[in-house]
Amino acid sequence: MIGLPHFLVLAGVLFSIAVAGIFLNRKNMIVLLMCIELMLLAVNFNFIAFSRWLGNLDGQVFVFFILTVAAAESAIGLAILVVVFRERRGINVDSLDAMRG
Amino acid sequence: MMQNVLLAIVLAPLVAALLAGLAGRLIGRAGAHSVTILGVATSFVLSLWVFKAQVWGGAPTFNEPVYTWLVTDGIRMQIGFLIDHLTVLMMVVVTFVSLMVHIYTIGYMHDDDGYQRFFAYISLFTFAMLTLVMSNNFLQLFFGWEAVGVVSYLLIGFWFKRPTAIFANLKAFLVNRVGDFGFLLGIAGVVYFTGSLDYQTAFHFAPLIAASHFTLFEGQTWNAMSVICICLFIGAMGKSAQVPLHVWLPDSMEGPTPISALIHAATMVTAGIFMVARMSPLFELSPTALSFVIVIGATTALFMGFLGIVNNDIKRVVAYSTLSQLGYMTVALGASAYGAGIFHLMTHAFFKALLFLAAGSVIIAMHHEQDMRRMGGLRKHLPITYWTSLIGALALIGFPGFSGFFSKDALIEAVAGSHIPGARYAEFCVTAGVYITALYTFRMIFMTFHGEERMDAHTREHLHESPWVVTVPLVLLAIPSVAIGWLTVGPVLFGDFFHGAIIVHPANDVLHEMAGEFHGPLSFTLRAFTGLPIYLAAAGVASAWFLYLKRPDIPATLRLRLAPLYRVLDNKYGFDWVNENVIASGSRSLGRLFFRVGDQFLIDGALVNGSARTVGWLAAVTRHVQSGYLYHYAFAMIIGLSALLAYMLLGH
Amino acid sequence: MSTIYHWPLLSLLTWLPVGGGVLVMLVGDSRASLARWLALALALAAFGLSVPLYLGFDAGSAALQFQEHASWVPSLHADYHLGVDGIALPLIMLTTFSTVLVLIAGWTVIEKRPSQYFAAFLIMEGLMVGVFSAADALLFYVFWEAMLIPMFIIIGIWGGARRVYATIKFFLYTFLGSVLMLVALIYLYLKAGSYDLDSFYKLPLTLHEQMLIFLAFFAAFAVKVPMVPVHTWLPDAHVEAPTGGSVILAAIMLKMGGYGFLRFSLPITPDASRELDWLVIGLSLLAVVYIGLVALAQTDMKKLIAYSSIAHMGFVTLGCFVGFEIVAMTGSSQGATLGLSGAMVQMISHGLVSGALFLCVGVLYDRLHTREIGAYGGVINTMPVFGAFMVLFAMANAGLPGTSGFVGEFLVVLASFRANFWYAFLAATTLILGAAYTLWLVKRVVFGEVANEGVAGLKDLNGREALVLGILAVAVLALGVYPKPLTDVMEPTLQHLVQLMSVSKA
Amino acid sequence: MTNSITALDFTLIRPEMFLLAATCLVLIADLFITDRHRQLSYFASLLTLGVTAVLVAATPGEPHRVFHGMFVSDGVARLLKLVTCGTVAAVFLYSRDYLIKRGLFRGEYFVLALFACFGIFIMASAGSLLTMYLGIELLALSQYSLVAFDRDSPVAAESAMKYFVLGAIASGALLYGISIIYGVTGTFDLAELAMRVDVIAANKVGLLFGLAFLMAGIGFKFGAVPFHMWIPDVYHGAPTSVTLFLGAAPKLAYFALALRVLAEGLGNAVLAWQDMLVVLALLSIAVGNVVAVAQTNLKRMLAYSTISNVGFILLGILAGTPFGYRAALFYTIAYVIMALGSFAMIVLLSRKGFEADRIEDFRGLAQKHPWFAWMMLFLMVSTAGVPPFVGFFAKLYVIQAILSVGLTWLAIAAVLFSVVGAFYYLRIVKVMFFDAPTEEVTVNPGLGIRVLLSLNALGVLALGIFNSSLVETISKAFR
Repeated sequence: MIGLPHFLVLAGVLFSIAVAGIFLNRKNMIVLLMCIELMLLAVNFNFIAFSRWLGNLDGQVFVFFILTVAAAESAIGLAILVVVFRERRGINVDSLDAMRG
Repeated sequence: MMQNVLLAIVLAPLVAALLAGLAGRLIGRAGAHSVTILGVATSFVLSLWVFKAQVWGGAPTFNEPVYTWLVTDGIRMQIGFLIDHLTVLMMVVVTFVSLMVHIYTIGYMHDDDGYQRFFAYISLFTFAMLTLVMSNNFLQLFFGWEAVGVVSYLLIGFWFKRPTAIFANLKAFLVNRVGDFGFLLGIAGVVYFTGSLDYQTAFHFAPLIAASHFTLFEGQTWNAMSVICICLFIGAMGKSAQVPLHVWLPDSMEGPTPISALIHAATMVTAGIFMVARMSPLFELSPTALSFVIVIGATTALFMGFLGIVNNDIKRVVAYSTLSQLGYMTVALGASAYGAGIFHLMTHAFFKALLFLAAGSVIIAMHHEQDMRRMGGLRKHLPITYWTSLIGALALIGFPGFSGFFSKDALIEAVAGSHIPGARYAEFCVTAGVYITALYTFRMIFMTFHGEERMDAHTREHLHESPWVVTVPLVLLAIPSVAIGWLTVGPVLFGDFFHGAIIVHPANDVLHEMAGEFHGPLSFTLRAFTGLPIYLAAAGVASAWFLYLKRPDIPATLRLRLAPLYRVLDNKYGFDWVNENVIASGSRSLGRLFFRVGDQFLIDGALVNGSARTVGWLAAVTRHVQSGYLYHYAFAMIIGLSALLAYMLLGH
Repeated sequence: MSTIYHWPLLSLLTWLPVGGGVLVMLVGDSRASLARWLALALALAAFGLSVPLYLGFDAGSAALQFQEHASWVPSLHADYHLGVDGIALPLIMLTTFSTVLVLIAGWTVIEKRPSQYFAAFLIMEGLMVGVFSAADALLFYVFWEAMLIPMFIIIGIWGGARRVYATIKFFLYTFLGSVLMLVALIYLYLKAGSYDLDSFYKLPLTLHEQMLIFLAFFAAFAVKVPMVPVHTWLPDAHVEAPTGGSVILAAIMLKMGGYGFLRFSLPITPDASRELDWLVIGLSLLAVVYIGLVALAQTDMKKLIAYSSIAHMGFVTLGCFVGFEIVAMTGSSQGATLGLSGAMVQMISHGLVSGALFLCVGVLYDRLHTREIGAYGGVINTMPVFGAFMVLFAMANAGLPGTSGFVGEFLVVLASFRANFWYAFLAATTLILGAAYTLWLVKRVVFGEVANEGVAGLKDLNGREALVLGILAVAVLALGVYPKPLTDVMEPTLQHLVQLMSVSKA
Repeated sequence: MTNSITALDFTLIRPEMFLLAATCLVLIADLFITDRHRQLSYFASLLTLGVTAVLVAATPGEPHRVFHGMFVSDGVARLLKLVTCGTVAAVFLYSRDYLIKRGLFRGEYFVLALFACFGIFIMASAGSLLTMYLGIELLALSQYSLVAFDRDSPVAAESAMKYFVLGAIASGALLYGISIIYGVTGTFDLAELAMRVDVIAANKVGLLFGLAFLMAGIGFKFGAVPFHMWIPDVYHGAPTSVTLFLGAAPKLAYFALALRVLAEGLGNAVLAWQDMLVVLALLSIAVGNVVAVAQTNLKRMLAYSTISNVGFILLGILAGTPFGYRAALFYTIAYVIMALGSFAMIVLLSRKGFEADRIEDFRGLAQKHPWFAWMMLFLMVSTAGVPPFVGFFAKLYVIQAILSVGLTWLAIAAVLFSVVGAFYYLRIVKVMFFDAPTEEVTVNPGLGIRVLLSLNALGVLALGIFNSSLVETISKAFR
């Protein structure tokens, strides 16, 4: 029987993969955007699982909002990516090191 | 009435000093000396009037405040006058010698640029000395005490271009400050036990103090009176140049000669003696302190005399003589013969001022040459100076009938009669001292006035007797040097002259015992021939004659034979060496060490700049964490998040 | 004329200089002469206003007088509450007095941004009066800290070669001490429910609390006084500050430390003060001896005087705390007031004397642009009037009776003898050490043959300099010969303070 | 709480409705305006803010929960919104010349800022975690865009990317936390949450787990250590006019976030989050102050200064008492004013092709322009916490708040680090007053910016001396 804990663990694992992806990946900024999406998805899993478990629809409503915001977020992310590419001719994560200290 | 007169006595020299000092350029040289002489003369005349009123007029002791200095914590600190027989004696001596010195200065400082300044200083000194002796409380005493010290500082350094002079005045002030350090503690002790600075109250509570004890070191209790009196006496040791605080006095001869006479012979240096006599109600209650006093005094009296024998500077010889004589006075105080001490103080003031002024006269004639080895035979050229010097010398060695004879003989006898611990040592010292005194005194007379003329030709041509402003004071001082002892020995020493101003414990009262055998000055003089001192003095004069006139080669031989001893004397027992190389330079090195190690290295270097550096270092290191890489930032966030999680879940 | 006593004198004394300072700054450097005269007029007005403060002061009362009370931060019960008592009054007088002299002393000497210079001193004057007249702890703290800014600027702009190091050190040192005091004040407020000082006095506190509060206060005041070992900012600040800055630092800023001990530590934490008096007394005596020796080693005139200031301020702290030992030793508080009056007089006197000495150094510095002792010698040959002043102030610094320098030291020594012979013994060493470093300085600088061409070319004091030094000389002597007008004003307040000190709050 | 939506509900959100509508209008209108008339967008934006402020002022101060509790209208929200309007307007006024000179005077700037402003409004009035999330994202997305809005600046693009990625992680963490809390309590409504999280529930592992994530999110928004890494880079990289915005207005929103979620929603779990905040606050104060010492770029230095000041704001919040929240709000407002002035000084000294953002660019300012040197001095010493400036009182209140809950050691540590902080503020003063000017220092000739900056700096002084007016306002808002 697949119960709440399974969903929570799955969400946790997804979240962790997303986070790990962000700081392990040093090449491609697109991957960062993907990781962020993954992270939000993990959260969505949580919300839906809890919503079912609690018998309360609020969580699922929240997910809708998250999905919408995630879309906007991706758009802005990509826009910034374009700007970065314009300036640097590349989307290497390592290249973002002009400011430090 | 009385109070106004007293105020006039004190303030006249002050006003004169201010006029001469601040408006010196305005009133000119003549104006400066006129106004100061007028000021001091006023004081002198009024002092005589007060003396008369007190001694013959039977006026009661005057003890009243002038104004309240401050009141705090129930202690009323006042400025005021205590006029009794001790005070009036001092006032007359001080103003008289000061007046003589003022007049003498007109001649001595004739060519000096600092003419007005000099008069301002000596007038200021007179003011300070009068405040000191006329005080009725410890505060004013200390005021005067330090004020005379300052004027002395200014006068020793009068010729401020001379490196030796400004070295000497600094030294004088600092050594005096060591004494004042003790003095201040003594005063603090008095206030502690009596809650007042007034003599009257302090004396009233004296038995109470004597019955008190306090702990200086763990487990050791001291008699309060002994501590206080020794502290006070340390002050006297500084001012009256007692071993080991005597080192400043010979150096003070760097100052112009008139002040050597006034300050460093007749008045200021005797302030310590006066003070102890004033405090007799306290000292009498502490045998320990008296023993301390007598031993210090005896040591000074004998050992400073030795130094007079080897010195060739005419003023320094007189200075060592002064040291030795101050030792005599101190011994008298220690023997509870305060009267004898004060009596010797008075006679010494006259004849020692005379000797100094005479030496000054010689120095003028010699164009500021002070080395006796380049003098000799001056008797012909400076007759008045010679004869007055001779009178001073005879008084100093105690030639029967002269003033010094009475005071010194009485003093020696009193010491012989004393039974306090240390009295025997003192008796030996003062008796042996008589021989030494005679030896160095006549060595000086012979080397200066007799024998062959050793000065260069140029000086010899210009030798002439000093002007009248110089010689008149010599003569005027010579008169009391001869006669004052004869006139006053009876009342001052054995009579009830002091009238309660000096209090002596009956058990210690040697003068009272001696008074029984006193039958007038003549018999006193005659009786002296039965004692040892007079023969010692004669032997001293004879030795001087033999060694310095008859066989001048012997001293040189002796010097070679007794080289180690001579070296000890020539180095003044090494006091100066220790002071300069151990104390002074030690303090400076210690200061430098503290500054470098404590302030600069530890506090500033390690603590202050160290913590600043640590922050800077920390900042430089921490900013490297901000690497600029996105994944490091993300990593930091994740670490932070994990830490929060761990803390949350494990902590609760 | 009597109506003047109903004016808000303290507010005027605080805000007239502050507002005037802003005005002077707005006048600008292009009209420097106008700025100068305006500043002097304001400073004189402030001094003039402080005179009725003294004349109208009821010397028989320990209560705060000339009180002004207005609401300020109602939510904190922190009020705009001013008032003077016998402790504050002399210090306020000293402040207004010194400011006038400092302005005259800097008259034409300051060429760089003169209007800002004068403005800074005026503003500082107002803030310092504020410190001494605040009867509300928060108001006090505001003035206390705000004063750092003008001083920081003064040292930093018009200072010597290492001015930046010195001024930052000065600021951070004092700031560090002060913030700890702030924590203590807030703590007290939380307990008392008001920032009014009187409510602090009445507040019962356990010994443990008192200890912590005392240490926090100590951090602030000990730095300001300054006491060994947190004194090292002072020599640097003094050396680098312009003459006027050194004078104000020495004359008034250091007094705030002493004032703080009297106003805060003793009455608010009497039990902790009693418990920890050994610390303060020990450090004070250390200041006298250790700093006295360190002063001997100095080769810079200002540094030497700075160290001498530390040693002299040791007497202030000694006088403040020796009362506790007196009670412990003799069982009666007789003598405690003596120590406190000694401390107070010492503060006033030190303000005059060290200020004067810094002015003397300033006179030389303006001419030869060096403070090295070795660069001088025989100054008296070319500057006799200056030499006379220098010797006088040096003597006062060495505590000569008849000058103000003696009074405080004398009283403190008398008081400390009551506590312990050795306290008095160590304190009295200042007679020797103080004379040694001061007169040795005089010997090397003033006396002797003309040392070099620089000295040979020196011009004696001009009228302005002579005026300033002359006024100070008169003040120093007057206070030395007749200190009663000063001590009378303080006496009831100090006795009241002794009462506060001797009642346990724990 | 009623279940129906009434007219009152709409009355209370009038400002928001207007702001949104007006912003959209400006957005559309701007498309049709030529560069020559771009001023119109600028004035329209200012007008928008002005009218919004009036509308905000007209809302009643009493607390109302409307739209099923999604939206809260109360005194605090009103105060925050008013200050926001003022701040954003000031940002616009300061930025105009700067933007014109750099060819950045475009409608997007104003529109994005207005959207961000709208986000702040939403956060200030959030009654549920959902509204809060929407507000956060609206604000955050606008800010990401603002940072990147100078398309020709490589550093701006870099900092935008960093901000975006890290911000997304923070959003993720925040959401994850919200989801857990939702799972434990079953509600997003903050008032409801407050009731469900009683003292016993506060210690449930699940809640604590969620709380830790939530805290990471909040910490990131504030820029508390160790979630602070974006702050220096973003402040540094963004155009100064954007930094001006980032440094000031959003702090108000983050205060609202902390207040609404922690104080109101999770007030009963105070012991749980207090400890965490102690760590974050202390680390922020320490790291911020220490690392700032090593900076040579003024914008970076101010960024680190922000971090340390955030630590102080958190101190007020972590006290967990009504006084603490008020103190934190006081601190926030004071800080906003000071930060506004400090960044505006950079704008003031910048000219075409020259960004006065290095500390040495301020050299000798006191000789060239004494007035502005003094203004900067006011701002710096105020931020350092020296009385009588407002920054001192801000610190005073915050420290009083933590002392009143017995955290004496924390108070001592905080003030000691503020001494370290004083060093770098003094360094600015030192550079301005004690150093000789090396090259021509010029001041923007615009009268408006000069007057506004002077008012800003003098306000720091006035608000310090008469701080009780602000205190009263805040107290009233909380009532």
